[in-house]
Amino acid sequence: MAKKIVRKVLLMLPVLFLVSIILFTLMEVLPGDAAYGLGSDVSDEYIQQFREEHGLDKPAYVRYLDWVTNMLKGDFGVSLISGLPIIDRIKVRFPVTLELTLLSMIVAVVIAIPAGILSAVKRNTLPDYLTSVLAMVGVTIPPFWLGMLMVLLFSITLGWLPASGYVELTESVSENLTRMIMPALALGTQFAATVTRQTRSAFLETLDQDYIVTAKAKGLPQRVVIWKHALRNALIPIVTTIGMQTGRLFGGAVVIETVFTLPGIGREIVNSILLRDYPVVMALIMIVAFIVIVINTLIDIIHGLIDPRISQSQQR
Amino acid sequence: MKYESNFRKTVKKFFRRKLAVVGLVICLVMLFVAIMGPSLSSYSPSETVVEDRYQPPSSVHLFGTDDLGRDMFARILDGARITVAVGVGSTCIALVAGTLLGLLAGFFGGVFDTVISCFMDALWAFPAIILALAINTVLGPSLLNIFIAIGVVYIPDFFRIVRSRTITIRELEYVIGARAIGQNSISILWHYVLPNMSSTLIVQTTLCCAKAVIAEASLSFLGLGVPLPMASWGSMLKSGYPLLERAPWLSLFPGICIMLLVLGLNFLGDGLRDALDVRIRDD
Amino acid sequence: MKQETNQEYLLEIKDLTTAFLFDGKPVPVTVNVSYGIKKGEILGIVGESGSGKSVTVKSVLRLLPSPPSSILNGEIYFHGQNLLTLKEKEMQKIRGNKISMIFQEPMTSLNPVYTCGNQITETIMLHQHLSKEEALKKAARMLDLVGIPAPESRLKSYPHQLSGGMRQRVMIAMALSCEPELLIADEPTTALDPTIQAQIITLIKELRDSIGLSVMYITHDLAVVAEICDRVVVMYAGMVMEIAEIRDLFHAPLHPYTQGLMQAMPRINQQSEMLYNIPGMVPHATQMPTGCRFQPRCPYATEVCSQACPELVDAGDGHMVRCFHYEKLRKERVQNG
Amino acid sequence: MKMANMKRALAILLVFASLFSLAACGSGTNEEVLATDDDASASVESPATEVSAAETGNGIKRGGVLTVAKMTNITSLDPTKSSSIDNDGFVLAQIFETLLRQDEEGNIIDGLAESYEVAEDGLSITFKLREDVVFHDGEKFNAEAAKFNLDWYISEECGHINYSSELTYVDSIDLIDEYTIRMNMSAVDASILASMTGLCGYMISPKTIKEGTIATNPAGTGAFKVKEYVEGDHVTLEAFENYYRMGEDGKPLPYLDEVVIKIMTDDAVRSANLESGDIDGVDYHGSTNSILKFENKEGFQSHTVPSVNNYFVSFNLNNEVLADIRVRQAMAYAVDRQEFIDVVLEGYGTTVPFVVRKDQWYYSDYNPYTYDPEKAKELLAEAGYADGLTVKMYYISREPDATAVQLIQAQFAEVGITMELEGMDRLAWIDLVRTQKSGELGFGVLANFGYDASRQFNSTTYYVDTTKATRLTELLPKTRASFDRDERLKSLHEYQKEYLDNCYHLFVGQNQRITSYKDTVQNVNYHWYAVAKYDEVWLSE
Repeated sequence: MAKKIVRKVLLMLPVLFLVSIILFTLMEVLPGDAAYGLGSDVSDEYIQQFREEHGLDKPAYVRYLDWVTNMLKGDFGVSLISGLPIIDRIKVRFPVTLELTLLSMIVAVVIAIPAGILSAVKRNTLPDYLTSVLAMVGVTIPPFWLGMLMVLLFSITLGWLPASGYVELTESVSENLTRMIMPALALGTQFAATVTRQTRSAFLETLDQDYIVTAKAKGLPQRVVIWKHALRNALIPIVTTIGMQTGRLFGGAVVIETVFTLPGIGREIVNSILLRDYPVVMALIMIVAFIVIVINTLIDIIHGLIDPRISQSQQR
Repeated sequence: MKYESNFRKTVKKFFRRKLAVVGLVICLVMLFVAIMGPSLSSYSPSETVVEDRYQPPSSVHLFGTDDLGRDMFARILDGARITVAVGVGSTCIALVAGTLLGLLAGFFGGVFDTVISCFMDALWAFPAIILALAINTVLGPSLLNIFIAIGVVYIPDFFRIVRSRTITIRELEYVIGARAIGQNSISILWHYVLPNMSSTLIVQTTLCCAKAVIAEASLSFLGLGVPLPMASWGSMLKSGYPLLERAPWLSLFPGICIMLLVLGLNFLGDGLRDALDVRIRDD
Repeated sequence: MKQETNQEYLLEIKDLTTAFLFDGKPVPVTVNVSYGIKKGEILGIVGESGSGKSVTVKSVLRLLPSPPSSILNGEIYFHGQNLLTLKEKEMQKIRGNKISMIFQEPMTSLNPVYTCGNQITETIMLHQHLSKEEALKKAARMLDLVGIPAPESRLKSYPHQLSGGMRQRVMIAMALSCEPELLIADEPTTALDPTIQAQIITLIKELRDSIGLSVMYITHDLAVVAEICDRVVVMYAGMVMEIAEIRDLFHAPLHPYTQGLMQAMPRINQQSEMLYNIPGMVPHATQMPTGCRFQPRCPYATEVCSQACPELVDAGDGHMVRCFHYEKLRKERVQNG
Repeated sequence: MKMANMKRALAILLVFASLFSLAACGSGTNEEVLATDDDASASVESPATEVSAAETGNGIKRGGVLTVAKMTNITSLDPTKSSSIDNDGFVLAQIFETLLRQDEEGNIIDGLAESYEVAEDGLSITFKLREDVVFHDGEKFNAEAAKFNLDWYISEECGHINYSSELTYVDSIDLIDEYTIRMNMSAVDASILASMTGLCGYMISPKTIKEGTIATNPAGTGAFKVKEYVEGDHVTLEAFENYYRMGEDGKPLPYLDEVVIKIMTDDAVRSANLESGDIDGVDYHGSTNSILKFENKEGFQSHTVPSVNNYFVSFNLNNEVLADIRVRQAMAYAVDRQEFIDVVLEGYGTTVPFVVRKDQWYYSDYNPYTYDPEKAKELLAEAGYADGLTVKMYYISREPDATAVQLIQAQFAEVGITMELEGMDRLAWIDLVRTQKSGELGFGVLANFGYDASRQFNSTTYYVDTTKATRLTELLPKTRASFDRDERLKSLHEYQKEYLDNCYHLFVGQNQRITSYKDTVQNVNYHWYAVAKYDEVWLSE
């Protein structure tokens, strides 16, 4: 098992390297220049000075090498536009996106998996229809629209929840949570819907297996048959879906952070791309990519733990 | 039991599922609307009539009019063409590229496989919207570029599925048998491996169309969806939002259309998955 | 249908009719199945696939999922209790404890993600309330009993690490871990190759002799029946056609279907190239013929066979048969020896 | 099994219906907002109610937090790092103060300098500074501090081209006494006084300049100091206890405890937050939809921000078709500017010939181009395009630009010009149109902060290839060459005439920036360069 984990971790490095290459070429090819980002009434001389000051006129591969060496030294560099170190921005923004994604994952998993199991076990009954309907709606509604409808309903019409803003968890838990409910639900809905549907089909398939009949023939109560024998086998495809979805979650966070004005990484990445502030874009996307890769590796490891067959056979 | 061709049995299984049929109907209607486009309505989608702006849905204007007095029903029809095109276009790109790479990587393995897999993992690690946003900005907004921008995001999905299926199929006897009788690799892939995963691919394609439609809507929320004179349902959704109080129909109708299309695609996808899955008995 | 005194039977099935849903309508798959098994007896249940033999035995432990399947009528008596009316809680106390079952596919009958030890001790602790250590010790003893080498280490291994034969032995160990009175074996050796098949059969026979286990052995293989069974129930198209001692079944089969089965079995010294097979196919549950269900394929079928369905009658010292012409057929066989 | 599916489909439709009825009814609560569209095109004069006169003396309540949302990202809290008023002026104006100020008519009045005196030859200006001013970090504001600031602005080390371009003619600063300094000029520059009321006039605490910590903890002399700054998200400002200006109740300004300025780039999100009460006001509305929403909405007040966006069409003079002035003029005649105001800006705008607002002292109504399609056709025929012409327009894919270009496309079609459209993201557009690399027409916007005429006119050359318009570069310095207003006016009008005659840009119209605040926000006024002043604002609840 350990050998497999080491191999997976080692594989992360080339992937991260490739991410940085793709990222850098994308930013290089973007038309327009960070200098213009400062404002439309910027004089030509200032643009020239700005380029020299930030070494933008150096050839691309030189800039890339500088960036990589700094990155390895842990120096995330400085934003082109504001000149402030990017690490401060990350310290403030990363916890927000992390909390948003974790919350929506928890909201999703805590709701989705039991709902999926319930509708699989009680197939073709009312709870089954209700869950499948909600899951279907969850998948079809575009997240940003769901968020905006929620703002319209809960903030404007009913006035129960604030429409924007963020309060650190350390400052006041209640304030933080009231501001995070809607974003977490808006982001989590699509995630929950997919996980529910996946859980339901995984469970239906598992309950058809022979070893479930054996378990029943051994006189085990229904509860044990489901929560011990069926769950662990069904978890394998469920965990894969959760893994695949987390990658998409960060993408979704970008939109939700804009709808609810949360100071997260997603929104900052969009702004920085539009302003061509490439050091910020590179730093933030590398972090997000790193997290997604770590999560994928974790998912593979969890796979190995759940399913002994995998740790033996060398399935990539 | 008289012998039924496998195809007819699948079709019969498909049509026994009510929801799958509903899904198929919705998709066919959407396709028809997309192909016919604004010609279905007497108004032209871009004709601005300043006097009758913000008219609620009436017999004259089925879906009301927008802030420039354009007939919403015509715009929805026009939007249908663009939204369906984005859904289908980007899915084709993802399908072709993902499947091709998946087959090659899965079948040949070795260094080629590791390199492509790393590249795909790298693409995968990018937050989806950001990749689409960056590609869209680089290539500049045009319909084709939107296809590419959204398509590239879903290539890893197809790649992973095709690759893992190819690895399992490659070990099966009849593939080894085919190789034994001197078939070259390409024809093996084409005749033996690909048909074997056709059912999963069909299901994945329908579901990917649904995801692409929603991805386009999110992109247009960030202001980088389909270039503005063109309006997909997603961009209508966004531009109609501030007017939700003043003219709710501007945002609600595109929203309902998107949800209906995605719903149809999902029902179709589920129906196909059950119908094509040999294991599921027809209870 | 008078039945002998049923105290003699350990378990008795009376007029069991189970149905499955086809296009939403329940269609009977087994009709008025009645037979019983004595203590310490190995009862063979023979029939082509689709004859309803495994549906019947699964109904004994009520393992069939309720939406598609349903029990229309009939009782199953075990120690005087009707299993069909027991509450689920009581039924769970019987399953794996008093009556246990092994299945056909060893590859998929064990849970792939738990060790064999875990799956065996689970039953022991459930029914015999032993502590983990004692359960493990007992499990090891059981594995040893079924002939698995190095039982302690085998407890820790996962099902996919064992061969088909090994897994079937683990299934048997698991089934017998709580000393059940009755073992239902649903085609346990079909999926195994002959050498392993022989070992499993001898194992079951030894268990029957050593711990007085009664076994319901379901198979379609007459050679196995000859090897292991005391008495045999022949089933066809969901109905019991003949019940006979092993000797009578092979030497004086009364029912034309049983005779057909006997002829279809290849003999070592058989000269003719063409193997005999019974013409036609088993009809689908929804297209059952009227009268005797075998009459379309029966060489001796007459008018009456297609009008009414014969009763299962006693043709002498417990040899039951469901055929109008068995008496006539028996005389002809005796004449031409 | 079949019945089950039917039940599932019905349940789905039920959920949809309930989801939308909730949303729809949610939106339809206040009926009177659905104003019919006739008053939308109300006359320009009173599109928004004027601010009620400040309550006198005792009515004022102190304390409270004002939360405001602004549209564009803050580039930096360091004035020398910021190059655009639009992005950062909104925040910097609350923290820093300038040497001089301007009143509504644009006359230069006192600021941190009580008075100023221009020498006879116009080559030196003496500033008499206030003696009761302190920086946020406790440093004293005196002549030495002022000299330090100005020396730094013109120094190589600060190198902020924007400053130096405005301060090109400033030679040196002399220290006269503890509260007097003299600025020596190498040439007469009338706009230096205006510069002293803008970015170049900000007085920053010398301590922070020396330590180079301006961006992280800026220290000015303004009514608020920085409490917290999360880049790209929000700035929290708190009242500066020993601010030298007094309020109506005799105690030091400001009345508010704190001001929170949030960045919300999305207009729909911003108006949702205003409606839900999460924010008390916005810098200005990003779309006419939001203006209409809050125009006469109960509980809100709207007023005009003294700053405008000038929408224009730029011409790439290197393109041989557009090099012909008749083609450019034909296009200028082909555009119906009033329809642009009515349709695209829904009445919230004015048709002006150039970039100057009607209320500014250097406004001139010299306008050679009115809507005249016939003349446009004649000119086109003259230029040899009688049977039509095809051009391509590049624009930024956002509102109102996208709607505007479609309108212009329709109007050009009437005179035989077929126009292809290509939208792109803002920086890609600037890169293309500004460097005149390729492309023919560009649709863009120039913000007019109006704090200095010459600087304002200078921005009209950003999207013109000045090598093809040398006359402009000669006229520009003249517009600032004399302190005498009438003389400046002459050269300013001359510049406008030269510009319009050569039709370097086609000016389509000006939209007023409209903002809305809750009724509880009293006494919002504006700095001369279009930025809200919160030092005299108080909350009635």
